[in-house]
Amino acid sequence: MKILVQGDAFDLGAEVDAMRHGRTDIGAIASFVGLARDMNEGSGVAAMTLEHYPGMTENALGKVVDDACARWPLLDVTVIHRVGRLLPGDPIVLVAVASSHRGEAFAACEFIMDYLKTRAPFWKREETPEGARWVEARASDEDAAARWLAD
Amino acid sequence: MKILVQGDAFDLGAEVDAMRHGRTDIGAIASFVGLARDMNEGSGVAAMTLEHYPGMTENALGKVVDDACARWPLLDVTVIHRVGRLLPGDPIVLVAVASSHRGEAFAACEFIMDYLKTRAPFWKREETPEGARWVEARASDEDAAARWLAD
Amino acid sequence: MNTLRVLYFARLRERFGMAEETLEFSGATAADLVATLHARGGAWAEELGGSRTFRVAVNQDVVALDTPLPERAEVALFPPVTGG
Amino acid sequence: MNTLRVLYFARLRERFGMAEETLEFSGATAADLVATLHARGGAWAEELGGSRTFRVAVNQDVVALDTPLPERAEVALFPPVTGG
Repeated sequence: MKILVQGDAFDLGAEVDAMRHGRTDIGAIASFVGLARDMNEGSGVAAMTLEHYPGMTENALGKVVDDACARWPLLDVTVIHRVGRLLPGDPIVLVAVASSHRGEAFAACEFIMDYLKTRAPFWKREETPEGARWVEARASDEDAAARWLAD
Repeated sequence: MKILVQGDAFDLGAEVDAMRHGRTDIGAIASFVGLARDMNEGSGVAAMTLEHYPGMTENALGKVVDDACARWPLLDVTVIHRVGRLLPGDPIVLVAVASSHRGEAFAACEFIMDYLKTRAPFWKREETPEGARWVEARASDEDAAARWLAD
Repeated sequence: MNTLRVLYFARLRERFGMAEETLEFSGATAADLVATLHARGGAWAEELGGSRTFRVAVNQDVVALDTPLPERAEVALFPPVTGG
Repeated sequence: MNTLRVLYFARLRERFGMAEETLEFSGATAADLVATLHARGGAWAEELGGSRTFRVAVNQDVVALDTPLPERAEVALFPPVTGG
């Protein structure tokens, strides 16, 4: 398990290679990269700054990963979330999940993203032509996380 | 859209970087790598050979990708499937899907894998201590593909 | 007569001892072709006799057995796929 | 009296003009602390008065407002999270 909060860019290929290196029991690696877009809520976005709560962030991400490991038989998980100023096109977050079979890897990867979005203390501030604004939380993200409760 | 059938290894990081290069409209890239395992159906697997039906394979993969694009607003899709002899730990298949939002990217990536497993003409032959054997199709793969019909 | 190119893959290729043949065919449907091949006996009868599952593709699309075979069709017989 | 370390993040940090303060607190629960801060008026009253949503974390866990505050707790107030 690997959980990092960092300003630097990450390398998806290197992270996935590190997961599978020297192992022959992994059948599936599902991964996700979230990127900064040039549009949000109908406005152009020139840049964004990600603020977080050092200490709590790592704890919250660790709990989300622990929850995923309790639900599915996972072989490895990597979560990397960037903070600081990012430009459109820049990668923000990486989640990679290794498992024996694909169904578990997909489910756990999506579960971790859904809970990360609602539980990990990150906040986005966007620079738009109308000025800077804090991104408001979306009800759709709460819904995405809540659907795992019914399983 | 990029669909390849090849003997050579692929590079997940390079494929995902190629998808996002020069673009600022992608918010989510979900990807999947399937790997050769050292165990299947209770036997050790020393190596496997993947056979395919040249021509039909590319057509079948193209149809699966077209079906995914008809269901979700996707920005780009890459599918690479290897053929020939592979060892445990070797990557077999890569699917990467770019979209504006994560829900669509995850769903389409899993959909493509589920249909690839049941529609694309690849066959695995495993080398085990009991001799070589053709892998039998799994009912669970048919079930995984069938669940998309109910949506 | 219809001249068909018939391809075999995976277990069927191994059991029939050939990857491909050209066949002069007088029947109408994929089922007629399967009956013709089944009548060869041995591995053909075993694999195509109903106890093992196989698929038929005509011009690279998997079809039902009652599908008519077009002129000069490429027909392929193979086991259920196991890629990914 | 309980000496609390109180942290503010994102919009609340900007609106309150501070990232952190140390507070001598005589109440019992997170709700008591919110009431104390709300009584400062201005941005404090606007952000904590019920029309805007905020979260309270105690020792780095998000908690309900009726949660008692332990001695020397680290309490954080922040808007709903928007990472990923």
